[in-house]
Amino acid sequence: MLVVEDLTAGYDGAPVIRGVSFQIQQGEVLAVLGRNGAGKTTVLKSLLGLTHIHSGCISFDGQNLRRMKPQKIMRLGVAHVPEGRHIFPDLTVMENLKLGLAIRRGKGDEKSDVKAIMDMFPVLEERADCRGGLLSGGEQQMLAIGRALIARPRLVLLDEPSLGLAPMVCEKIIDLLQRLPEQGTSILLVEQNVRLALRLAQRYLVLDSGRSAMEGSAERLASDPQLAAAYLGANTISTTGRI
Amino acid sequence: MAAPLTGNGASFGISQRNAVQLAMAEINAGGGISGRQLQLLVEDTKTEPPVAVTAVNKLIYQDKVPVLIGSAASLDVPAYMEMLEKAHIPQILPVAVLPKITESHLKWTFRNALNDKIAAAKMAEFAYNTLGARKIALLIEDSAFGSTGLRFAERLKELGVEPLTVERFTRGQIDFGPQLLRIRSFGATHIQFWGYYADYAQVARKLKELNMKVQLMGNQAPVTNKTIELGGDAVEGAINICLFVPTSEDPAAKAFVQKYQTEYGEVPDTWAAESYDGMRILAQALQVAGAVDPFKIRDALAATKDFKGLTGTISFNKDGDAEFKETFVTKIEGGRFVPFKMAASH
Amino acid sequence: MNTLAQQILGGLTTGFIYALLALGFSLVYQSMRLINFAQGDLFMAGAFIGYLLAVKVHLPFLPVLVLTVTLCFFLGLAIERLTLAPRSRTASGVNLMIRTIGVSVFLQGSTLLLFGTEEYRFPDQLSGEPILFGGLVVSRSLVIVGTASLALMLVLWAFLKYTALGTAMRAASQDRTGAEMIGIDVPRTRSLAYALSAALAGAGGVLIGPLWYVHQSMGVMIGLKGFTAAVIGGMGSMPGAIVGGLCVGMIENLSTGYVSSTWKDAIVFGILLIMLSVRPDGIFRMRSAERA
Amino acid sequence: MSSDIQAADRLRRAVPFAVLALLGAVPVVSSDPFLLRMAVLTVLASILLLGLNVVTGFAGQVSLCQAAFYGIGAYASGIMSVHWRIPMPLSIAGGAVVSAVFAFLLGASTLRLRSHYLALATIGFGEVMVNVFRSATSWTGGANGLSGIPTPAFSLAVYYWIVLATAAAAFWVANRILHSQVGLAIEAMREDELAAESVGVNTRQVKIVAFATSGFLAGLAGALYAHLDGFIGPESFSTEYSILLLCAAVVGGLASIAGSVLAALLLVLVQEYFRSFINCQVLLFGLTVIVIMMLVPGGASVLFARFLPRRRFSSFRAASDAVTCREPDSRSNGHGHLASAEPKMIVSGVSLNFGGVQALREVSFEAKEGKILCLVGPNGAGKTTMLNVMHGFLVPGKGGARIRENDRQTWRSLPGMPLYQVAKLGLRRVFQHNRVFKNLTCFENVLIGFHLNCRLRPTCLEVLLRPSIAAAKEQSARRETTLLLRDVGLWEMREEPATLLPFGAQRMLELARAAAARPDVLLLDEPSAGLAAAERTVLVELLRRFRKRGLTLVMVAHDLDLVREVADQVVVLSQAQKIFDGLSSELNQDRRVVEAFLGMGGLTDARS
Repeated sequence: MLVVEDLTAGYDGAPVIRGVSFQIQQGEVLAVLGRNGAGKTTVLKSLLGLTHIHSGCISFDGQNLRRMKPQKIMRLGVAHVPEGRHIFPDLTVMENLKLGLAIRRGKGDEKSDVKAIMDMFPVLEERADCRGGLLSGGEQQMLAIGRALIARPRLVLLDEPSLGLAPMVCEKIIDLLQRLPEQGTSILLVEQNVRLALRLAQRYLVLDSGRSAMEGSAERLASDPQLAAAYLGANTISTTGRI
Repeated sequence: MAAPLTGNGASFGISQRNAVQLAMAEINAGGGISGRQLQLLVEDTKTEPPVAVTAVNKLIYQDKVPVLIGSAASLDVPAYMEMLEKAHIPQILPVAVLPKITESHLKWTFRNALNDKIAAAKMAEFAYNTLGARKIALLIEDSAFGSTGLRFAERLKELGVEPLTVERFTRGQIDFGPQLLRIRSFGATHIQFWGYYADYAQVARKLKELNMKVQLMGNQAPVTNKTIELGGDAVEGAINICLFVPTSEDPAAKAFVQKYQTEYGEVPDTWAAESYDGMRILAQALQVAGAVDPFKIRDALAATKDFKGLTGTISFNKDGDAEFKETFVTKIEGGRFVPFKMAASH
Repeated sequence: MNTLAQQILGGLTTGFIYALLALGFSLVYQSMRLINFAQGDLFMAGAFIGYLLAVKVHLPFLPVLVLTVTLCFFLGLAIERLTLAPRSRTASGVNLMIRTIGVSVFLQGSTLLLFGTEEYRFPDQLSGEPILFGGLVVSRSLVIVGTASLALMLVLWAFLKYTALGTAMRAASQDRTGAEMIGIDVPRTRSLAYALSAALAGAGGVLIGPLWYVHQSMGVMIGLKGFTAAVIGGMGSMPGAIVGGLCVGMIENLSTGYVSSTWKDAIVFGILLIMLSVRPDGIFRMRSAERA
Repeated sequence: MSSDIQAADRLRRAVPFAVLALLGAVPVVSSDPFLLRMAVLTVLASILLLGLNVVTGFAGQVSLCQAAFYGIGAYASGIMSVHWRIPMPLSIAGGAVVSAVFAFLLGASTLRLRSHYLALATIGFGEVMVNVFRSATSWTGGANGLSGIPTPAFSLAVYYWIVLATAAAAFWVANRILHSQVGLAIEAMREDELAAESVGVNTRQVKIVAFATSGFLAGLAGALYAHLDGFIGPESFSTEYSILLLCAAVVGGLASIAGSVLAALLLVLVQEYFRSFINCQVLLFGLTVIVIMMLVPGGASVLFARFLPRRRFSSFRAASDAVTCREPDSRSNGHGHLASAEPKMIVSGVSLNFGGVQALREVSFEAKEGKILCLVGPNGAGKTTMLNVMHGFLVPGKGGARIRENDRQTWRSLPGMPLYQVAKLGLRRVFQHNRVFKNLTCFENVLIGFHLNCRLRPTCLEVLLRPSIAAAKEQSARRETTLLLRDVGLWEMREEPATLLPFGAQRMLELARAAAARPDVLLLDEPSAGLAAAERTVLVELLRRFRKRGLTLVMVAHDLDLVREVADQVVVLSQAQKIFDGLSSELNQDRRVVEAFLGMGGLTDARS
C-alpha cells in the first residue's frame, strides 16, 4: 500500500533523515522506534508533505506523494494524529471531530461515521459539547485519534500517542487501536516507548541519528541486544549483556 | 492666484478660478490694461495652510507676480499674509470672509468679500426686524471660522434678545442629533448656523428626520450649489445671507449668469460673482496705477470708491475691508437660490 | 432624562457601523495576528461602490447592500492574495502591517484619482418617518442600520459556528501549526478572513452612505474609531467587537452632548490609550490567543 | 577582499553627509527664497525621519505619531516665544525637550505592548495631541493655528545654515552611536528581544531611550519649522502625515541613516514639488510601499546596501591572522573530584504545571562549580522547563533556583529576575531553537556577546566624547571575536548574515556568542542536536575547555554518547520527577532509568 524508497528529507537546511526505506501493507502496523532527535517525526511528516524532501520517492497505492500538498494527500485516505495532539481548545469535542470529516470532503454519510467514533471512544460522547481545552490528557488523545479515524482513512499516522500520558491510559489507547488492523486500516506508529509500540506493531523500524539502524518483525526484536545500543548509546552492550 | 482646487474648500476655489478667468478674458478682449495683456498663474493650495504658504512663496519668488488674488479658504490666508507684507505684494481676496484677516491692519491685503462679522450683524438685524424671531439658537462650527457666529449673538443682545443656547459641532460630523435635541429642549423656533455647506446640508436633513419645524438660517459659506446637491429637499426654505443671487433682475447680473453658464455649464454662485468683481476692481486699480509698481497698485486699490459691481457698490476702508451699501438675503426654493428680501440698508 | 436616552439612542446608529468595522478587525487579528490598517479605507471603498450602484445603476437599497458586500468580499480577497500572501511566511509582523498601510494609501490614492475630494450625495433611501417609541424618537435609519448590521453579524456567526469552512477558520486561528498538520489549508482560511472583514467594512460604508455623504477621506477617522472599538471590546473576540462598537458610538454622542464636540475625538482616543495601558485585552478577554 | 569592504563601508557612512553638503550648496547657487525654503523643509524632514528611523528602524518599535512629536515641538516653541517672549534659541531647545519628555512618557507607558498594539497606542496618542492642538484655543490658537511666531531677524540663508548645522550634528551623533557597539545592541533588540535580553541588553531602557531620542529630534525639527514661517496649524501634524512619514522611511530604507536622508528628499519632492499631477502621486506612493515591503523587508536602502555591503564591524581591522589560539586562563582547580567541588547553582523542590499538565514535581539538585551537569530524560519529561526555571525565565509554583554570585558567597534567587540582570550574574544560555540575530553578520553576532563587558564595550559617552578609548575597546573586542570565531570554525563565514548559515553552524555561532561573555554558568539546550560529526567534536572540545576554565555547565541532552563523554554529573527526569542523580557511569545499572528510557521492564513480557 505505502512504499518509501531511499527517503532523504529535512527542514530548510541540512537533511535530518538519509536513505530511509520501508513498506506498509494493507492492515499492517509498523512501529518507528528510536530515541529523540533520531528523525522519527521527520519520517512521518515527510509522508504528509510537511518537510523538504531532498531525494527518494514515496508512493501510496501507486501515486507519487512527493509533490502533493498535505490537503490532497489526506484526501487520498491518510490521516494524521500529530505529536502533542493539537486539540483546538475553544472548539467543542463535536466540532473538533467534524474537522476530521471536513478534510475528507464529505464522501460517505456523516451520521454513521460520528456514531462509529462515539462507540469506539464512549467518553467523547459524554463530553460531546464541552470545550476541547477542558479535557484531560487521555481524553484529548482519544479525541485526536477520533478526529483522524472519523474520515475512515486507510492509513493512520500516529505521532507519539504516549507523550505525557499516564502508563495506564496509554495501555487503554493501545488496546483500542488493536481493532483497526482488523478493519483493514494500516498504522504507522512513531513511538519512543518500545514496550507499548511492540504490543501493537507487527513490524518495526529503528532509527538512529537519521539512518535506519534495524528492521524486522516484532517477535525477533524483543531479544535483539542491538536495540539497547540504539537507545542507550553504543558502549553499554559489552558490560551488561542483558538489558 | 493661489486657490483651493482640491480638499474641502474646492468648490469655492473652482468658482473663484472660473470667474476670474472669465473677467480676465473680457479685459484682455477689450485691449487689456493700457495695451498690455493680463496673464493668470494658478497654484492649488489643497485647502492646507502649509501648502498655501509654499504656493504663494512660489508665485512671489519664482514666478515674480506683481499682484496676487488670494485663497478662497479662510484658514489659508493667515498662514501667508504676513509674508506679503515683507514682500510688498498687494493681495485682493474675493472670497475669504474670516474677520481676522482685516483685523490685523495689514497694508497689503484687500478684501471685496463681505466680512463675516458684518454679515453676522446684518443677519441678526434681519432675523430680529424682518422675521421677528425671538427664540433663536446658535449652531456654530468649533473653529475660528465658526466662532464669527458669536458676533450674531452679540448683535442680537444689542437688539434686546438673548440667544437660547450656543451649540458647537466639529466639521464633518455625521450625526447632529445631540446638538439639535438640546436646541429642541430649549424650544427654539429659529436656528442660526455658522459653518460650511456639507454640515449645513447634514443639519437640514437631521431636522427633517427629527421633524423639528424650525426656520434654518445660515451664513454665506453654504450659499453654493453643493448645498442643494447634498441637502436635497431638506434645505428647502433655508435662509442665508450673501452678496449675489443668480436669479437677480439686474441686467449686468443676468449677462454674467448667462456668460458663466455658457462657459462652465453651471449657474454661478455668490462666490463666482464676488471673484468676478474682485478681478475687475484689480483691473481698475492697475489702470489707475498705470505701471507695474507694487506701491502704486496698492495705493490705487486703497483708493477704490463706489465701484459698481455685481455684488453691490464697493469701497475699501483703511483696513482694506469692503463696505457694502446693501446685502442680499436668499432663500432656497425649488432647489434654487432666490432673493428673499433686500436687507435694511447699512 | 428624555434627552439622555435620546442621546444614547442617537449614538447607536454610528455605534453599529463601528461594530461592523471592529468585527472586521477582530476577524483579521484572530486569524492573521495582524491589525489591518486598510480597514477604514475598505469602508470608504464600500461607500463609493454603493454610491455608484445607487446613482449610476439606480438600484434600490437592498440589492445595493448585497452587491456591495459581495464586491468588497472579492476586493478583500484580491488584496490579501496580491499583497499579503506573497512571502507572508518569512515576513515579520511589522512588515505585514506596513503592507496594509501601503494598501490604505493606495486605496485613498485611487479614490482621489477617480472621484477627487468632493462630497457625493447618496440617494436617500433610508429617510422616512421616524418611529415614536415611548416618547423617544427612533430614527428610521437606526432601525435599518441596526437590523442590517445584526443580520450580517448573525450570518457571520452562523457561518463560523456551523459551516465546515467556518470551523476550520476558527481552528486555524487558535492553533496554526496544529491546523496545518491535520490538513486544513491555512492560507485559504487567512484570505477568507481578510475577505470577510472587507465585506463587513463595505457593508458599513453602504449603511453610513445615506446618513452622511461619501468623500475620499471619510475612512480614516471611522477606521481609527473602529480600532478603538475592537480594542475596548477585546481584540479578536466577536461579542467584544459588537459591544465595543456600540460603546464608542455612545461615548461619542454623550461627550458631544455633555462635554463639547471639540473634545469628542480626544475623549474616544484617550479611552483607547487608557485601555491599551491598563487592560489591553479589552472587556471580553480572549481565551486562547496569546496576549498583547 | 577586506579592503573593498572597508572602502564600501566608509562610502556608505559618508552618504548622509554628502547629501547634506549638497543641500548646503543650495544657498550658494541661488538666493531664491522658494528654493531656499524647500531646502530647509528637506533638512527638517531628514531630522524628523532620522528620529523615526532610530525608534522604528533601529529599535524596531513601530511609531505612528512622529508628526505629533513634530507638532509638540512646534507648538511648545511657538507658545514659549509668543506667550512668554522666550528668545528663539531657548524656545527651540525648549520645544525639543518638551517633545522628548512626552516621548519618554509614551515609551514608558507602552513598554508591555507588542508591535501592532504599540502602533495602535501611538495612533491614539497622535490623535489626542491633534485634538489638543485644535481645541486648546487660548494656547494654540485652535483650528486657526498659531501665528505671530517670531521669524529669524537675519536672512533665510543664515537660518538655513543654522538648520543645516543642527542636522549635521544630529546625523554625526546618530552615526557615531548607531554604528558603535551600542547601536549593535539596539539592533540586536530589534532582531530578537529575548536573545538580546539574555545577552545583557536592558531592553526596557533601550526602548524608552529610543522613544525619547526620536521625540527630541522630532521636537527639534518642529521648533525650527515653527520659526521658519512664523505660523503653524494643526493640519500639518495629523496621523495621515505620520503614516506618510513611515511610508517614506520604509521606501527610503529603515535601519539606515542614509535611508532617512533619502526618505526626506523623496517626501519633500513628492509632496511639494510634483504637485501638478497630485492625484496619482498618492496612489503610486502606496503601491511603492507595498512592492518594497514584499521584495525587500528593510526598504530601498537595504537594496542599495546590496551593492555597498553594510559591514560595519567587518574584520578588516582585526589582529593579523598569525595569532594562534591562546591558552585560556583557568580559574579553578581543574578536574577535581565531584563531591569536593563547591555548589554553584542549587535547585530546591521545584514543581510547576502548565494548564493542568504537571511539568515538574519536587525536583532538586545541585550544579557544582567547574563541572558539567547533564539533564537527561525521555521526550516531554520537563527538561527544557527546568532550564527555563534556572534561567529565571519561568517562575515555578513551588520551590526555587539560586545561584552563587561570582566570587562572593551571597546567593541570588533567579526565578522572576529580569533576564538582563540574570546575564549580569554571569549566566548565559544557548537556546533549543537557534536564537541568533538573523540579519546581523556572524562577526556582529559574536561581538554583541561582549555587551556587558565594560572592558570591551564602550559606553555611549565614551563613543561620543572619548573616541580614542572607544576605539581601543572596540579593537580588543574585535580581537576576542576573531579568536572565538576561529575556535568554532566560523572564521570564513564572518561576513555572512546569520540566517544564511546552516543549522549546525548557527548553533556554534550561538555558542561562541555565549562564550564571548566569559560567563560563570552556561545553560545549553540540546547543543548537539542537528550537528554534523565534525561540529560535534568541536563542541566536545569547547565544553572541555570551558570546564577547564572553571565554567559551570548545565546541559539538556539526548545524545547519550555525548553525555557519557563529557558529563561529570547526570540528572535523569522522567514523568516530571527526578529519578537519578549521580555519575554517568552508573547510568545503565539503575533499573528505573532503563525503564524510563526504553519503557520496558523485562523485554520478555512485552509480547503478552
